[in-house]
Amino acid sequence: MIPEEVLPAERSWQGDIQALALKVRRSPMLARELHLVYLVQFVSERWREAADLQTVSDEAPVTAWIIRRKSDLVLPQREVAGEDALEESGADGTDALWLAGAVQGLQSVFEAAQMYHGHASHSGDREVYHPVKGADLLKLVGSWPQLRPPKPAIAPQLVRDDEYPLERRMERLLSTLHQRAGLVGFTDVTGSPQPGEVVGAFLAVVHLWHQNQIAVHQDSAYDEIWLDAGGKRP
Amino acid sequence: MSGETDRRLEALLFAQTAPSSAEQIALWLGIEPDKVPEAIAQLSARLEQSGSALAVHMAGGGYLLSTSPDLDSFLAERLRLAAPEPLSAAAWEVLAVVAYRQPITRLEVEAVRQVNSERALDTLVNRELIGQVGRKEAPGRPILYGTTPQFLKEFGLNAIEQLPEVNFSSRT
Amino acid sequence: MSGETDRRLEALLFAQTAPSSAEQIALWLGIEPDKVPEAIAQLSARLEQSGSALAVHMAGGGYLLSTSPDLDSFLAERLRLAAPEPLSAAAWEVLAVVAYRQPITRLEVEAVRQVNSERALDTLVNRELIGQVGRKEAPGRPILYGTTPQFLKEFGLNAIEQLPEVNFSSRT
Repeated sequence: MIPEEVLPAERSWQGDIQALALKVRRSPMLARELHLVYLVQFVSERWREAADLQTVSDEAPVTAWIIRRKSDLVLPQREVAGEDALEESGADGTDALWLAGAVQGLQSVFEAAQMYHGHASHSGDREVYHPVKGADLLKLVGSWPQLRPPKPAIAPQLVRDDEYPLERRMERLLSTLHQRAGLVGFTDVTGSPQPGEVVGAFLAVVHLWHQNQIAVHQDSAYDEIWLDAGGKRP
Repeated sequence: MSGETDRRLEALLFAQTAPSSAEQIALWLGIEPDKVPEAIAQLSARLEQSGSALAVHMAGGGYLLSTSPDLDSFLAERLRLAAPEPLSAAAWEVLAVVAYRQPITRLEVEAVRQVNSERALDTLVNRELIGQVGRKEAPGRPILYGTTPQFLKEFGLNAIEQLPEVNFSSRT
Repeated sequence: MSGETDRRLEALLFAQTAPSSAEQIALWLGIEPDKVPEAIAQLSARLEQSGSALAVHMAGGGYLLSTSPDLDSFLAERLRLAAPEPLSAAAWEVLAVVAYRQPITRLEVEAVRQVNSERALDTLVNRELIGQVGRKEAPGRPILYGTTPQFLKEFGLNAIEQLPEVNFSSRT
């Protein structure tokens, strides 16, 4: 479970990433207070422990989104790298001049607005339901998106059953590891270098690791992945 | 005590969410802690004389700016009244799609609208007009959205089947 | 306008952390919406005359009780108020183009700036200062960007028309 300091202001979160994301959406400033280390730890543990990977499959991207929100709020907005100049398109100096004036105008408005400090609520805002202005069935029907360009049809593809299902890959991999004592490199067990084979072998490794049947080591990114079934032999 | 200290004290208390101790106030204003009660008294007197709705209260060993007690019942009654708020054009579109095609995932809404609809969906969830009604048995188990009882009430319907029939496919 | 309405208005605004619309205030006070500006003016006058640290500020199409702008530097220093993270020069430029030329596509923004602006647009969407407002009826149906209600709120504007006119010659 997550230590309480993750969410000093939001104790009601209780380890539900989706609920946390919704809160961050409602009040983006909440992202500032989050302790990302615990958040990432939490998600990794969830992924490791969940019986059904599908139930937690969307938590990692949602967490990544929350992290992005926080970094947008707390990291200084440095000059954007990769702002490549576009090819010359015959712009004159007018645009640059106008742009400088527009930025100046906008910044002066912003500075003036920042001089007002609002009242911090004592009791926490109670959620009050606001009715919809102009709620009307005709309006609803008329709101159906009018512009629907034809979507490019996706050509039908023949998908064949996998002749070598994951369960069998896992069995084969485990018995290979048991035959060879100690660490075995991932590249030794992949068989053919076909992408499909590598992906299949990798998925088998992930599932075996998930089931605590093997241990996995890697010294640094892109290094050989070492597999170890030691201590788990039947 | 100058009028400026008085205004500063009011602004400081206004910006706080919890009672502020005399020590804290003294530090902010650059005065001795034993002068704080005097500053508070002066602020209280000015608020009362000017017919302000606000007053300084002692709470939890500190000072708190809050509304006068005589306004409590008025506020409790009136703050519950919520004015209708408009929906954006995008939110209306998404609401129409969800109402007629529910249960529906975000990607399916976006397939109809051809534009990112995340924020509009969030708005509608926050406005309690749509809600999560389940998860689709598809990769990633995406959230399924549907309309809420509040939606029916808002549009004067008893059941979702009462939505007017419309043949949307003929409108492209 | 009675003194009691005036006090009630102050108390109602005090209880809010976000701007309140004229419609909402009218509903709370039980008056016509077109009488709201008058009530606000009366409250503002009373606050000013009594030497209050507070003032009514218009932002995002509504009214907000806040501290007077002249106390800004004092409060910022004493309370160490966290200022919003500043935007990069690139983001300011893109925001200016979108604010003044909305609705606008990425390519149109880039035509003004003469540099790739995708990342800056992304940042501004994440900060909720701009958002997708539709699609342009042009090949590829590119996304149209515009400013958000959050933008109006942060910039203390009631409508986008209140942006100052751009003065070309002042910077030459």
